[in-house]
Order: sequence, then C-alpha cells, then structure tokens
Amino acid sequence: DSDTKVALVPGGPHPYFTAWEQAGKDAAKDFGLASADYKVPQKWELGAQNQLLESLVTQGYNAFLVFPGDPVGTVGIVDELVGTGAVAMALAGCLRDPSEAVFCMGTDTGNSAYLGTQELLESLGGGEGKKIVHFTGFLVDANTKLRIDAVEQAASEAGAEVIQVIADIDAPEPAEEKINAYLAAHADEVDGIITTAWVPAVVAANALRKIGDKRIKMVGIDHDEVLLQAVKDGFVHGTMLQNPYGQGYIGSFAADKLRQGCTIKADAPFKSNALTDKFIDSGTVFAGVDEVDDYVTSMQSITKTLFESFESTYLDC
Amino acid sequence: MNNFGSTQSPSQDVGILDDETSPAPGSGRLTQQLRRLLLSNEFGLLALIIIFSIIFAIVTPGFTSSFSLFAMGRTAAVNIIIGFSMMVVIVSGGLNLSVGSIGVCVAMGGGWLMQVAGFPWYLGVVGALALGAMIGALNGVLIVKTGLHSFIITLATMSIFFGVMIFLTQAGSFRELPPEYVTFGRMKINGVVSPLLIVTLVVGVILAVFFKLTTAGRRLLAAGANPDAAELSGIRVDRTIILCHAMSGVLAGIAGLMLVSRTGAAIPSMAGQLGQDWLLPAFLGPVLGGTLLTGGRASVLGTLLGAFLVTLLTTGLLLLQVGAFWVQTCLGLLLLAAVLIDLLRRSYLARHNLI
Amino acid sequence: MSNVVFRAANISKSFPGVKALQNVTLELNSGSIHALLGENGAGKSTLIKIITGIHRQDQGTLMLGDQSVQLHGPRDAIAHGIGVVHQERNLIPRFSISENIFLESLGKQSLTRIDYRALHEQARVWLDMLALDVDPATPVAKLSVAQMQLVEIAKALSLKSKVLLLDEPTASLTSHETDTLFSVLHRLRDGGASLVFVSHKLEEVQEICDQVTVLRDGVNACESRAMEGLDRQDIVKLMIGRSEQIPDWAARTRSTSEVALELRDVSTESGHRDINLQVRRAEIVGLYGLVGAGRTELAKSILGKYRIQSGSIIVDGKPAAINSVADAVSKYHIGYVSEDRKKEGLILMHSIIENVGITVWEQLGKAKALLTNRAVKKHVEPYINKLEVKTPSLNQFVNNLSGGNQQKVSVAKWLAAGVKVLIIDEPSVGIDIKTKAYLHELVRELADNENTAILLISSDMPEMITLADRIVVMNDFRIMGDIDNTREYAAMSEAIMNLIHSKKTIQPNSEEDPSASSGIGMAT
Amino acid sequence: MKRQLSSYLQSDWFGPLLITITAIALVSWFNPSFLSPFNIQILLLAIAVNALIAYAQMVIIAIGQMNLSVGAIGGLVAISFSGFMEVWSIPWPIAAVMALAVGLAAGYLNGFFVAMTGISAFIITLATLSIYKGLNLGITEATPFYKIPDMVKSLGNDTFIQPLPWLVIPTVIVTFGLWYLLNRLPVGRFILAVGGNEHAAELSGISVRKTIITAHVISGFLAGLAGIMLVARLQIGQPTIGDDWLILSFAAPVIGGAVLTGGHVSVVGTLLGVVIVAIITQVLVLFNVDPFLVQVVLGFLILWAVGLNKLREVRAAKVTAEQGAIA
Ligand SMILES: Nc1ncnc2c1ncn2[C@@H]1O[C@H](COP(=O)(O)OP(=O)(O)OP(=O)(O)O)[C@@H](O)[C@H]1O
Ligand SMILES: Nc1ncnc2c1ncn2[C@@H]1O[C@H](COP(=O)(O)OP(=O)(O)OP(=O)(O)O)[C@@H](O)[C@H]1O
Ligand SMILES: [Mg+2]
Ligand SMILES: [Mg+2]
Repeated sequence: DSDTKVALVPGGPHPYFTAWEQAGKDAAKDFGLASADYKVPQKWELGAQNQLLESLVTQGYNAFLVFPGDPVGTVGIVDELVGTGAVAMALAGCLRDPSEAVFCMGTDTGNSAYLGTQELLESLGGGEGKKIVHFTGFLVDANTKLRIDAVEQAASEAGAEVIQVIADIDAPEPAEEKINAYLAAHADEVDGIITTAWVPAVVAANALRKIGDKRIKMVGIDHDEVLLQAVKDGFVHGTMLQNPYGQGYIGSFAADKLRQGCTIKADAPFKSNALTDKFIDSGTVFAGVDEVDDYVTSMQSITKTLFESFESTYLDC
Repeated sequence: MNNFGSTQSPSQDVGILDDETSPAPGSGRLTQQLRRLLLSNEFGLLALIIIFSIIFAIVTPGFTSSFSLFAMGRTAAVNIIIGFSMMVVIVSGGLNLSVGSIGVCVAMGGGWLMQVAGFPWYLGVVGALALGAMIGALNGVLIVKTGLHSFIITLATMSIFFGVMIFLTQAGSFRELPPEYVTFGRMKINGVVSPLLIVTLVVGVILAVFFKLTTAGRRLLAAGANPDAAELSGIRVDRTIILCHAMSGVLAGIAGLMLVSRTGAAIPSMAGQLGQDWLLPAFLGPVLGGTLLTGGRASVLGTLLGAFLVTLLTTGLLLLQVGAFWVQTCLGLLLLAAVLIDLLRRSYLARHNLI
Repeated sequence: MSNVVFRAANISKSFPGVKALQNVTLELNSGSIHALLGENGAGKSTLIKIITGIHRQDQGTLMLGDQSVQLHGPRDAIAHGIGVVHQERNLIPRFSISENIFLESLGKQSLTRIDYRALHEQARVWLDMLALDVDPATPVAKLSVAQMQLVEIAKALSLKSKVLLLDEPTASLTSHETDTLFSVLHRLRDGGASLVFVSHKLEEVQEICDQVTVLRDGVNACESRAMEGLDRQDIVKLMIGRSEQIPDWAARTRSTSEVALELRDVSTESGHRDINLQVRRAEIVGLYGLVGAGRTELAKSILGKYRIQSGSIIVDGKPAAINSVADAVSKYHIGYVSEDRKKEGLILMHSIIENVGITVWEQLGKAKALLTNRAVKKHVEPYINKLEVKTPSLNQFVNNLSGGNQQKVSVAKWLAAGVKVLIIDEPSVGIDIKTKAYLHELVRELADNENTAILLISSDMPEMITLADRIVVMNDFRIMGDIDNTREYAAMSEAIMNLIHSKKTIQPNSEEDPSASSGIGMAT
Repeated sequence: MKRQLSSYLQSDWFGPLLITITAIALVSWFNPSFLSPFNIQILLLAIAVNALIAYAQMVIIAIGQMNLSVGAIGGLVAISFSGFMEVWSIPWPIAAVMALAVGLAAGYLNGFFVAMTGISAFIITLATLSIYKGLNLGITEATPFYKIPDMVKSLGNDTFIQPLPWLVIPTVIVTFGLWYLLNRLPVGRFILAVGGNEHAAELSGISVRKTIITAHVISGFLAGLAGIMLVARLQIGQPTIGDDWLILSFAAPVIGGAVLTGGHVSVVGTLLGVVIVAIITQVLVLFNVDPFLVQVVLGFLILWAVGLNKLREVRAAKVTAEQGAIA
C-alpha cells in the first residue's frame, strides 16, 4: 500500500467543497492511499489556512490539494510545503505562476464567467444592445477581478453592455439587501443577470422568483439546491456547474502517483488561463433546464473520461 | 466609570510592597514581591502556556518538532505585532478598527515601492512605515478634530483606506520583491526560530521602554486613564491621541510587512475583506494580556504572552485533529477554560496567601 | 439613655500590606450622634464599609440589638436598616436626582412602571429638607460637587434607617449648608435614630455629637465615650497623640511685590462678568464664596479650559495667550489643584509615584533620555513625606488610599511642580487636622521661599483666615470686593459674610460700589 | 417653545432623524424609484432585521460591555430553527420557539459567565463566539438547510398591507417594548444604572449580577429573533448568517448616540442609525458606484452622517449654554 497521506484543504467552510470529503474517501479506498482527508480551515482567512497547512505538515501529510485562499498569497505556503518534500497542487482554483504547485486542476474562473455570459446573451437572443448586470463576490479575491473582466469581454464581444457590477456580496444579508434594492430600482431596465459567486446566485434566484419576472434571464454558478430548483421552475436560465468531486478524486490519485515516482510529462497538454500555464480543466458545464436533473451523471462521466486518460496524458510513470 | 475588564486588573485586590518606604521587614518584602509576581497577569499567562505546552507535547506527536515550533513562532510573531498595534490605541481609551486596513495599505505601499518604484528593501520598508504613520495619524487627527469616538472614525476610515487601496491596485498584487526581503520571512535560525519573531521581540522591548521610561509613554498612559485629570496636569491629550494612532499605524504596518515577507508577495487579501481578519488577533492579545479596554494600563509582555497563548492553543487543537468543523468550538472552550483557570489561580492565591 | 442599637465588636481587617483595623469596637445608642474620628488612614471608612456590608471583616462581630448579623453586601445592610453616606460620591451621572435618591426602592418591583412625577415629588421633600433648590429631574452629572454631596445625603435620609453612617458628609459643604444638614440630623436624632458622624472639622463634631470613638492607626484610641467633658485639645490628643499646634503667623502684606497674575475685565463663557483680580508674587489670595459662586469655573477659565469672551489675562506683566491647559502649565507655569480629586485631580488606577510625578516628567525628561522611577521619586518624595501620605509604598495604587491620603497626593503633585502661579481649589477637603497644618505650612513656604503666587479657593473659613493675605469675595460669577486679612476670625468671617449677603439682598445684579461693608478695602 | 426646541435639539434621535430625512429627500430627488412601494418594502425588510441586531448589541452597550457573539448567536438560532424544521420536521411555530430558547440560553450563558467570574464580557463573548459559531459549523458542516416551509418564506417576504412586510411587526413590538423597558421599568433603569456606574449601582442595592444576566438574556433573545427572521427572509438556513453583524451592531447604536462606556443608549436613535445604514447601502447600489470605489464612498457617507450629528450636538450645547447665561 501507498504511504501517501493526502490533505484536501479548501479556503474555508463552504458547501462547494463538501464533495471533496467523499472524493477523498473514495480515492483512498480505490487507490490504497494511507489516507485522503478533507481538512477545513475554521474560517475563510489566509492565516487560518496557512496555520492549518503547517499543522498538517507536522502531522505527516505529504500531499496537499489546496484551494488557494489567494492566487498569489498562497504561492508562498505552497512553495514551503513542496520544500518539505510534499506534493502540492492547486485544486478548484489556480495559483498565479510561477509556483511550485505541480499543476492546477479545477475551474478556469475567468473562462467560466465568460462562457456563462455567452450562454446568458444567447438566451437573450443575441447580445446586441442588451443590458446585463453582474453580481459577484469579494473584490479582495483576485479571481473576482478576472470574472469582472471576463464578463465585460464576453458582453462587449456580443455588443451587450454590463450596466452595473455589484461586488463584495459574499454574505447572505448584504447580498439580499443590495440585489433586491437593485432590482427594485432597475428591474425594467435590465435584460439579464450573470452571477459569479455562490451566495449572490442563490439570492438573485430567490429575488427573481419573488418578483415573478421571467423576462429577466439569469445565469448562475454552482449547484445550490435553490438555484437548481429555480432553473427547473424557469426563473433562472441555467447555471455554470463545476466538478468538485472529480477534482478531489483525480487530484488524490495524481498526488499519489507523483509520490510513487511518476513525473509530469514534459509535453503534457496543459491549458493556459489568466493565472497559470499548467491548467487542467476538471469540467465546467452549463446546465440549463434540460440538464439540471442529470448533471450529476454528466459530471461523473466527465470525471470518468478525465480519470481514464489522466495517467497517459499527463504522467510519466 | 465602568470597566470592561474588571478582574483582569489585579489592582483591586493586590497590594504592592516593594521599596524603601515599606514598613515590612526584609523577608516579608520578599514574599510580598513573590506574591505580587504570582498574582500578575503575565505570570498567569506564562503558567497557562507552560501547562498547555506540556499537555500538547504529550498528547500530540509532532508538537515539539522543529517545523511546528518554527511555524508557531512565526504565526505568533505577526499576531503579537497586530496585538501591539491595537494595544497602543486601547491604552488611550480608544479603539482602532482600521488596523487591518492600515496593515494592508502599508503592505501594498511597501510592495509598490519595492517592485514598481524599485527601492531597495530597507528604503521600501522605511517608506511604507512612514505611510503607516501618516495614515494612523490621520485617524488621530480626525478623532481629535471631530470629537467623535475613535470607534466610529476608524470604522469609517477602515472602509476608506481599504477602498482606496483596492481601487488603486484593482486587487492586483506585488510579487517581484527583493529576494533578500522575501527570504527573511522563510529563514530559520537554528532550524526553529523565525527572524520575524526576533523583530517582534525587539519591537516589544522598544514598546516596553516607551511605556515605562519615556515621558511620552507615561503621558499616553495618564491621558488614557483619566483624560480630564491629564489635561489639568498640563498634558496635551489631543497630541497624545494622535501620537498613539500614528504608532498604531506603524505597528500595523510592521505586521503587514512581516506578512509580505512571509507570503513573498504583497496581496490585498492578506487581512481579508476590509482587513477585518486582523480584528480578532488585534483584541485577543491585549485583552488577555491585561490591557484594560477603558484605557490607562498596558502590558507589553502580557500582550505578547496572550497572543502567543492563542497561537499555541490553535496549533495544539489543529494537531489534536478534532473534527475539522469542531475546531472553533474547542478553541472557544479552551479559551474559556484558560481564563477560568486563571481566575481560580488568582482567587486561590488571594485567599490562601494574602491574608 | 444608653440603649444599644448596634455594636461592632473587636473588628479586624487587613488589606495587602496594610492592617486597617485591629480589634476595633464601636457601640451606638439610639437617639444619639456618634463621632468617629481619627487621622487620615486611621480606618474610619474601612469600619463604615464593614458595617454597611461592603467589606467583610477578618475578625469580630456585628450585633444589631442583641442579635449578631452577617452582612453579605450593601443590600443586606439596607435591609437591616443601616444607611450610609460614603466618603466618595456614588451616583449614576446620567440619572436624575430623584431617580438616584430612590434607586433602591425601585428595585422592589422591577416590572412595574415607574411614575416619574410621583418620584420627583417625593424627591422634592428631601431636597427641601436640605434646602437644595434644584429641579429633581436634573441629571446629577450637571451638579456641582457640593450639590452631589447633598443628593447623596438625601438618598441616605430617604431610607429612614435606624442606623445612619455619614462619612465626611460636610467635607465639600459650606457652613451654611452644614447648618441646614445639622438641623436635619438633630431632628433625626430626636426621632430616635442612631447616627455616626465622621469629620475632620472638630468644631462641627463638638457642635453636634454626644458620643465619640477615636481610631488611631487602626486601633481604638477611645471607645464610645460621652463627648461631655472633652474639649478640642483632648480630642486632638486622642487622635494624634499630642496637642494641636496653632500656627502663629503674622499678617503680612505683599502689596509691593510684582503682579504675577492679573485678570482685567474678564468675562467668560461660563458666565463671569467684569472680573478684575490680581495675585502678586509670594502673595496668597483667598477666593471665598458660597457653593456655586463660580470660583472653580473662574480658575478653569484662567487655565484655558473655558473660553474667555472678553478682557485679558496678564501673566508677569505680559498679556497671555492661553489656548489650552497645557499652554497654561508649560508656557505660563500656572498650576491647578482640582477640587474634584477623583475626576480631575488624580488618576485613580495609577500609582502614587505616577500621580505625583506627572507634573515633573517633562522637566526630568529633558534632563535625561530615559525617565526612571528613581529620578521621579527623588524629586517628589520630600513632599509626600512632609504631607505624611500613609501608604505601604509609593507604588500603591491611589485607588487603595484613604480619602484624605488621596487628597494629599493630589495636592503634593502641584507642590512638587515648581510653578509660578498656583491655584488651589479646596485643598484640605477630607484632610485631618495635623496634615492640614503641614499643608498650610507648605503653602506658606511655597509663597515665602519660591515666590509662588497663590490663589486659594476654599469654603473653609478658618483655613481662609489662617492662610490668605487678602480675601477676595465672589458671588454669582462676580467679584464683590476684597478684604485684607487681619487674622481675627470673628471679625473677618463677619466681614466676609456681610460682603456676600448684604450685596445679594440689596442689589442682586448691581455693579455699584457696595459701600455697605464699611471699613474694608474694595477691589479696584 | 424655545426650551422645547432645545430639548429636541439635545435628544439623541434628533440628529439622526434630520440626517435620515435629508438623505431620503436627496436620494428620492435623484432617483424617484427610491420611494416606490417595492423599494420601501425592500428597505423595511432590511431595517426590520438589522434593527434587532443593533438592539441586541445596544442592550449590552447599555451595561457598558460588548457582546461579540451577537452574530454567532443569531447564526446558531437560525440554523437551529431551520434544522428543527428540516431534520426533525417540527412545525414552524414550535421550531421558532425552540430556536428562540437556544438564543436565550446562549445569552444566559454569556451573562452567567460574565456575572459570576467578573471577567470582561469582551473575553467571555469572544470565547462563546467561537463556541457558538463552531457548533453551527459542526452541525451544518457549512451546508445550508433548504427545507423552509412556504408559510415561513411568505412571512419573510410578503406584506400585510402594501408596502409593509410582516417582518416589521416583531421589530415594531420590540422597539416599543425596549423603549418602555429602558425608560419606564426598573429593570431597564437598572441596566442603565449598572452601565452608568456599576459601583454606585451595587451600593444602591441593585443586584449587578442579575442585571448583567438580564441584559445578556435580552441580547441573546434579540439576536436569535433576528436570526429566525433572516431565515424567513433568505428562505434558506444559511450557516453564514450572522458572520457580518458585528460592525453593524455597533455602528447603528453609536450613530444613534449610545455611549460605548455604558449608561446611555437611545432606542429611537439606534433605529434611525439602522435606517441611515440601510439608506447608505442602497445609495451605493442605486447610484451605480464603481465597485472598486464602493468602500471609499461608504466610509465617507458614514463620516458625513455622524459628522452632521456631531455638529448638531455642538450647536445644541451652545443653545443651552446661551440660555443658561440669559437665565
Ligand atoms: N481597598 C484597599 N486596598 C488596600 N488598602 C486599603 C484599601 N482601602 C483602604 N486601605 C487602607 O486602609 C487604611 C484605612 O483606610 P480608611 O479609608 O479606612 O481611612 P480613613 O480613616 O477613612 O481615612 P480618611 O480620613 O483619609 O478618609 C489606609 O491605610 C488605606 O490605605
Ligand atoms: N443653582 C444652581 N443650579 C444648578 N447648577 C448650579 C447652580 N449653581 C451653580 N451650579 C453649577 O455648579 C457649578 C458651580 O460652579 P463652581 O464650581 O465654579 O463654583 P464654586 O464657587 O467653585 O463652587 P463650589 O464651592 O461648589 O466649588 C457650576 O457647574 C454651575 O453650573
Ligand atoms: Mg475615609
Ligand atoms: Mg468649586
């Protein structure tokens, strides 16, 4: 059996990462790892994540699958983890190059926002002259800027206009207040809503349901029940789904392989995004009303495809 | 005159008997001194640190490993300075909610000076700290000029400073910093001690001297304890308040720059949204260390030990592997247990020794 | 007569480093006023705090009638019919006078609506009894020290307790208010109450007390004996172990020395009008007036705490621009001993050395880079010793000192400061007679040896007459006139009272020359 | 007449009221939709909950302490409420009562530790903040409870008469109740007395311990009520409810004239403080402020609001001083 002890470390408590726990357990069982544990920092703080990672080193973990609390800020600690002889990779979100992470597997945040906006504009029957609004998370998160830019780009390419960006609404209370206030004032001026963070997506879906306006189209992000239900009921056009389970499962597998002596292929077909040139897409799909019911199956199939070809595509063993 | 931290101050029940005017005979004096030491807040914290260290060393493997000690020292080093930056304002009877915000501004300023303006690291540090002093002093001036409570002023400026920073940087970071500056944060002296910890100790000594042995420090204490009396004694209370906010800015800046050196980059998110992540460590150290929230009393050593205790407890809990989601509950319980133990110790000593 | 209602037997109490009481006994009869006397720090307040349940005695018993009682706190004491006026003010600043008076009785039904109108009416009764003419709805924070003292007394009276302890109730009252209080106390005594009266003013004690207990260094120097047959010197001997030394200072005049501080036609934002005042080098000018005359506020206006609206302040012959207290202290070397030691005079949570040193730090800090306690101590210790501050150490927190000793610290810090002009506001509040004499000597020495100009604000007529070279009388924010001090008590006090009263009754708002008080030099 | 004017000028709520009126006038001038019924409803919904949060802190400020755990209590009660309904299928009114009991208990624990140990409330509530938040996370593992009965959802969002949402009802009751408590009932006066001068209160025979515990229990109750109302409003039992409350909970009472050292708070002032904060929040959205500048504008608006209030205080002080001089 392998002596690989994998730690899957999100940025903080968040429902998005819950699937990592099962993914780790399954991977540990399937690949005979010493363990693959889901370790959550007590809060969304860089310091808390760092302290957790340091304590995991002390506890003998030797493979780290880390969601970067900050694309640049987490580089330092990842480099130190690698310095202790461990394998480290960025999961779900990427570190900004250069870093010691072997690669980044997850969602290209910018691209996901870009694709989502395109879906939105398509649903509006083409973007020309359309007005959309963008609800997103904390500005201190560098990814937020990437999302804002990506939405802007997709809109301008299609001739649409982003008339307002409301950011810093990662907490439910302000999200509620601001989104509702916005809709109260501007509901009749806006054609579409793109949300690129979990909480705003949920809150906006509820708000649309409340005002009962199906004219305004919205594309959300992630797989919250409220959102999925709103898609089914037609209040939300669709959502950009990601694949946390696949990230955790394949990530644990890869980490173990790398510890067993495999190396990354020199010509591995990594993709590039705004942050890194060593990016592996764990699957980002748009799920409209037709897809929401079996999104789990479709994610599983993406995972399966990615997993089956992973070793041959990316690793030299 | 209500105090927030009533029994955190031993003054109510502890007598001090230690110099020539004392009528007590020599041996009595010694025991009095010993009692005073045993009853002090600092001693209590030290005792707790030792007790918990022993417990953790026994039950958690790896607690005493050099990496663990190094990491703990480094984390504590920053938390202690953050605590200091709040302490100097608490002493004046005020608060500074913008410590985190200032810390990030200084860090980003330092990053800009080193990366964009091309300053050598020491000039970058000096320039950035000057920025911290200015921002802090601005807080002080606003408080003095408007006569509003520092709580509300720093609440507003927290938003303003942070907003200006995020607007100027557009949430971008500076990571091409001089290598000698960045290695500083990762260096290990003798394999266990982080140089950041040494910086912290030096700052601590300077602060202790400031409060004990300088006119300005004593004035600050007097103005914080009773502004009316201080004013009637000829102290310029306004200037003192501006001074302590400027100091707070510099200290927050030091903490920010330490984090930059540690992370290897100046990033806007290092203290969370609006710098709020720092609020907890900022208050924890001083309050546990016996600094009264109503002002007038500071304990540099107490703040240092208080911040260290919290770092120790957190590290220990993480190593104990209580289920990830329960760490916070346990931390709260441990904190409660720690202050209760300290209370018991004090009342036990008071009952059995002092009468 | 001797039916004992209360007895504290063999009480001992220690604080860290201090044996405050040792085997002290006190016996109270009904229908009597019992004096509790002793020097500062003798243990009077401590004994009172034990009797009222604030401190627990280490040894000894408390007996109410013939039953021994255990008091677990102030509420217990109140429930047993023991009321108290503490030496220190204990009022809720933002609450109205009436609410402060009736705070404890409100507690009986914590969920019934408070009828404020009835409350104010009831309060009125007690205020009238003490001749305090203020609206009972006024927040106590707006009252002067003396008025707060009266409210505190009203509060205690309203409990109608069997045993009432008054810890220096008259310390900040003038003789007029004291007289009113005494008539109330007489009535209570005649109604069968048992009163304990603490004061450092022996005239008052002799006037109303019929029994006396004296404490010296925490032990009984005499225990519950009749006042009859004791004269002033006997009491003094019991208190300090020797008889009183009455200073025999000749009248002097300083009319030739230079003017150190002058006020010309000053009006202030607090309401003073046309104030003209001169204090010369080495001169001690007394400023006398009834409570609320505006003396304290005048002092603070000179210091730059309140704005001067017109007129000018001249220091050493040059017009002074005083914009803040710090200006007054560091530029013009004017010091001020506050009448309110707890709020303005002292930093209670700091040590003695910190408190006394505050005025010399700057000076010492200039001489050496680092300011050590040793240096400060060298500078201030002589004054502390001279005033006999009773403390185990200079590092004792001022909070833990007895009231009188706190007052000494608050005065000592300015004696040490080396200022050119010193304004002293009610310096001897709560100071025992021995120290009062030392204090007077020190003030006199300051004037004689250091040429300090001293403006003495005091409501204590004997003190005024002992110390002042010239007495300026103030009433209602105006100066009524001044009198050269002849040091003949009877004549002087009559002249002063005439100046206040005649003026007031004849022409309340007059700016005319009050020639009614003939034979006395008027202010220019 | 003049006397009355000056007493209005001096009261704590006058300044905030003036600011509120000016702000409403200004904003609706530039953006008429601000006063549309739907927007008023949105504003009221936000104010209804935030007022309770602010009151929860205000009561503790009144005794001269701080309660850092308001948010943690609110969050714990919120997830208890939704958890009772989802996991144990308890009918919502009973679940609400049980959840409020959790809030009361949490408040009681705070008060108990503070009163019995004499340790500063700051430390105690810091520790319990961690405990309550940890319980919340331990129970939910950060995943929300979704099964909120439709009845609760509609109570949280519907109006009983346009544009008054149901949620304002508890807030109105609490506002009156609290005002009456603090101004007319001995319990409330004791709270303020303890805040004004704890030592003096003790000497006057007030049980300081009981008073402290009472205040904390009230605080826990109010925070819990806010948590429950938020579940109804958000239609989801979010574990993150409460994470953001701390600053608001202090800002509103302070804008409303509360003295942080205790002994003086104003219910109406606090309510107006909440209104001001809500208007500021809306202004940032309505005027499409660049997201990167939102924080700067927010800071300046806070300064503007409290600065204006301060100006008023100075004026009022002057008016009374002059009157004093005339009298
Ligand atoms: N809380 C305390 N801690 C330490 N020492 C105390 C405390 N309270 C009183 N003492 C000491 O006990 C002694 C007696 O004090 P007490 O207040 O009873 O004196 P007193 O007779 O009332 O004096 P005064 O006339 O100055 O009011 C003093 O030496 C004082 O310093
Ligand atoms: N009749 C009154 N009603 C209410 N407040 C009064 C009254 N008289 C005076 N005051 C207040 O009490 C204070 C008295 O002023 P001040 O202390 O300057 O006088 P003083 O002559 O020093 O009297 P004291 O002997 O009390 O110190 C002022 O704050 C004044 O506003
Ligand atoms: Mg006394
Ligand atoms: Mg006076």
